[in-house]
Amino acid sequence: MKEEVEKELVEAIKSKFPDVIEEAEVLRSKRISVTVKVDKILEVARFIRDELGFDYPISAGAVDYIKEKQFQVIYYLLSSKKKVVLMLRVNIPRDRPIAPSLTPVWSAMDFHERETWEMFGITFKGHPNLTRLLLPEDWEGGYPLRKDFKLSSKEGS
Amino acid sequence: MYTLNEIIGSLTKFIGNLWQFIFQMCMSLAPVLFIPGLTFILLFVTVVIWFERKYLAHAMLRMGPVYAGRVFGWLQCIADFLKILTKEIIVPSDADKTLYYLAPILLPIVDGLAIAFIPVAPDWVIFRGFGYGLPLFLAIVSLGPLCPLIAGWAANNKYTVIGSLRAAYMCIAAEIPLLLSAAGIAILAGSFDLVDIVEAQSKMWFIIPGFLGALVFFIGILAEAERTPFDISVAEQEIVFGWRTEYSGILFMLTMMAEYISLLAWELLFITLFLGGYKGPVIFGSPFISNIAWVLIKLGILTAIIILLRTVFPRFRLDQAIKIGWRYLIPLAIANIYIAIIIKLFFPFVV
Amino acid sequence: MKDMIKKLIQPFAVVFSHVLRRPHTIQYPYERLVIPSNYRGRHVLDMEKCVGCGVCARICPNNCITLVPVGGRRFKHPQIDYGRCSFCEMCVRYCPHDALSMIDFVELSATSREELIYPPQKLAEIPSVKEALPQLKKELTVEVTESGIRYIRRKV
Amino acid sequence: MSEEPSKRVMRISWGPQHPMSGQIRILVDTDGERVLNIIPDLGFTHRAIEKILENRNVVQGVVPVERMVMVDTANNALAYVRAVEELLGIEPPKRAQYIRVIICEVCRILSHLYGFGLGAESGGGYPAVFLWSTADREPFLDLMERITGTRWSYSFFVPGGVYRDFPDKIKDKFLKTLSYFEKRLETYRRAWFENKIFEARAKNVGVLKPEDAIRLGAAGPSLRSSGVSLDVRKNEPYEAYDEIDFKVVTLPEGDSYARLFARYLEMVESVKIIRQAIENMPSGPYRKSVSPFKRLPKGEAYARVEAARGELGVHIISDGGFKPYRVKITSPTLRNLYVLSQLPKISDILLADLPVIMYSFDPWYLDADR
Repeated sequence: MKEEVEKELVEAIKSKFPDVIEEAEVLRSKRISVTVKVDKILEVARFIRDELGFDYPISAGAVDYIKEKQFQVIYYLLSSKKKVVLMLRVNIPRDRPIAPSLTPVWSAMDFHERETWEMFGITFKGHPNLTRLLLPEDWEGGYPLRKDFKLSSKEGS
Repeated sequence: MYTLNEIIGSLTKFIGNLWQFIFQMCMSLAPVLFIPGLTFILLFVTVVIWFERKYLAHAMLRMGPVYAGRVFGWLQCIADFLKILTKEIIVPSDADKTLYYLAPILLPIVDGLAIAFIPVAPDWVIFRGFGYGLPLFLAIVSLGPLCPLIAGWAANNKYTVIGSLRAAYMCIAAEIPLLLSAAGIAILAGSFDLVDIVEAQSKMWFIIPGFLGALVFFIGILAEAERTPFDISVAEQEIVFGWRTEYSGILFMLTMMAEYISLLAWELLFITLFLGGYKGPVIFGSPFISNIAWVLIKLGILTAIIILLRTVFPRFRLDQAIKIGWRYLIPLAIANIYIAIIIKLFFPFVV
Repeated sequence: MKDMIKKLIQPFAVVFSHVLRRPHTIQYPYERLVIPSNYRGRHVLDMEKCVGCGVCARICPNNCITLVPVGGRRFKHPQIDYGRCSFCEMCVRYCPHDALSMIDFVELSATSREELIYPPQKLAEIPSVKEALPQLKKELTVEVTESGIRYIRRKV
Repeated sequence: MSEEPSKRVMRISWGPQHPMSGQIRILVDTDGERVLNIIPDLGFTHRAIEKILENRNVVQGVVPVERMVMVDTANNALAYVRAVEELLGIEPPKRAQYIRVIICEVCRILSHLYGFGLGAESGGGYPAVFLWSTADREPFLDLMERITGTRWSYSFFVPGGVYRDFPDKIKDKFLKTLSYFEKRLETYRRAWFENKIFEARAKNVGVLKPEDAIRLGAAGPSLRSSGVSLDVRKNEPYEAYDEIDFKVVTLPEGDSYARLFARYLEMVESVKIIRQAIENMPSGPYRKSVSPFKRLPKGEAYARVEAARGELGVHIISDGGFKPYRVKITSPTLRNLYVLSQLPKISDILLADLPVIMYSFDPWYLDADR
């Protein structure tokens, strides 16, 4: 297994932000996962974009860990030079779902953050236009991708 | 006191006169009713729509109309016509009702009236226009573009407004070159009378000395009759159906008919100005039938070419089309006038 | 200039070459493509093989299979709601006794949703195209040659 | 969302009831013919596929995933299947990998033919190419019918391999179809890409510079036609792509014409890939059995696949249950629609350019909405 590039990147992040990074690991070749504390995510994001070259935003999503009572927001990023995918994760408490928006860093996260907002109810502070993307404008059924969302009986089986 | 003979004599005379009067009336009405009048217009529209659908279908590897009328679906247009008659006319709630109804009724009338000036045989013209057929034709046809403008405004829809403004832009860009190239022909023929213009082409069709004019005129027709690649005012990819978006039922059919009637009017003028009108070698013996047949043959070929363009070219953008009109067509049309003057002055034996 | 004229003339030639070709249209109720025998069309249930284990109902991604009792039979048998079925073949693949299979029959349209629910008895019948499409006159096969596609028509 | 910004600006609702828009509403602010702002309004075909996948086991999951892009089903299924395989830690047999490559590339051709035909129609008055390309999909659909059993949404890729073997007797027909198709591609080039008016309509329209394409996150051929060579098939070779010789299509221009032409060139490459895959296909097993009724291992897997419209990512997170805990699908069209809304130099765009630019991105709204 040759994962030198990936390891180097992880080391670079770790050494730059030793106390902000909760976890940084190489998942497999071309996949890096970095978990960051909420309050410093913008700084880390800027560093990742400018210094490490993760300039191509792929997507953003979230996971509802209902047992741990937290949401995990995941940003998927790609380095167009090194062709490595980085998953930038941030854990936020489930009862106060507010995270800073990364649109100032990667403007293309716009649509993905809007989608995460309407699907999970995570508010992204600093997002220019946090309105519904996929759901109807008058949707009142709650947040569909949360684990406590009630499905109709037949679909849930 | 009149004798019986006198009474009978005068009655016979009166009936004879009446008969002559009715006959003359009929003869003078015949162009209006048959060719190039109402029947011909309706037939032309039906046949051309059928042909266009069938041709487009085959170019796209489809079959087109098949079932109505069994053989090539020739009854399809009539079936569609009957169907569309039964459709409800839906008027948008905020529309200006009078103008909304007026525009599609006015449009085919305006274009149809212009056909009155076209000769299909030496003395077979509905109205010769006191020797000013050509300018009268152009004057009446130029009323046409007003209708899309009215319709687009009256329907109170964003698409129709954009479509009607596009139609207005296109008409201005197309009509000036059309007028100029027609002027070149008037100079060549030395007359504004369409019959005289046709007669002047007995030596040579004006398409040869006035080639540039013919080119300009042809492109102008495409733009004026909203044909591809200049069907910008009804561009369905952008603005649904342009100024016709809100029309339904019989009103929609009238707007569609108007498109083909204006195509017919302009094509007939093109034939008259450039392709020698009703001139041609005698066929079928009778010179009268021969004249009409020549018009029909030329019309058919010209229409086929125009329809053919629809499968070959995409549509121009508005700015490109206007640029073509102002930057290329007008100079070419002016050049055509110069050529006409030069020919008239120095080589009068040519035409 | 030469390039421009070429680019204006060339499309005409290509379009003309298509006008004279035979259309690709298949006039469906009168003509029908021959469907290969491995096609995933309607299910056929072999009631003798079916033991009512319910694997098909469990694996179905669309929950369109329910097991219903059939009069005079020991086991429950699957009933398929074609309004929900996506013809993914999962039930056929995971049937442990090969009781379900799919055949090359696709004429399933119905006028109501209830008609689309096929009980086991109906699933056990093997349908015939003749009955479903009385208008059918010709069957077609697609043949690719070096020069083009040909539809070979054969009378039924 | 529907108020007009000012009196001077007219906001046109381009879709969803529109001849060319598809299942999307695009709010276009115009000043006369000039476009000021493009606001995509998605969600008309939202089917909550991510939620559905949380309630299906990994074998069932292939079926809804395929329905994301009907013309490009195989690539969608492959992304999901690869994520599942990574999670389960199994590698499909070599023969299965080659069969997957063949079917994915056929799907790419099918998808590009469709998108490319729509691109021709977007220019207006040229629907002939659209119907030709639809007709030319038929021989490929016929082949797929013989291999997988359906014309689309094959449900053919299963975790552990492919469901049926590639019938060797079909090879001849396959190669014949490919050589026929190469001839047809030439026809399209002559009729459409070398059409003067189409060039006038599409060249220098909606130009996307490489740095903008990367910054805005354009995907697939739309990105590569801006000169950025990012292709998952090359960068992160999956299945048998590392054993096949092909080149990544990149064009320097970045305008609408280049985006459409890149699709055309990709079809040419696809034909080459399929030829090689058919020739080099090894014999052997084509499937490892995976039980749908077993617990998944705890963990996560993120698989990327180069679908016809661009990079498609499926991220599966499992908590050790029977069904995935969370499936995140990253679709290319959503990103391309963002690019559309943020096009640089938007004031150069006229209303008539909008469909051309739109369909040069080859959008598939079901893909964006999921």
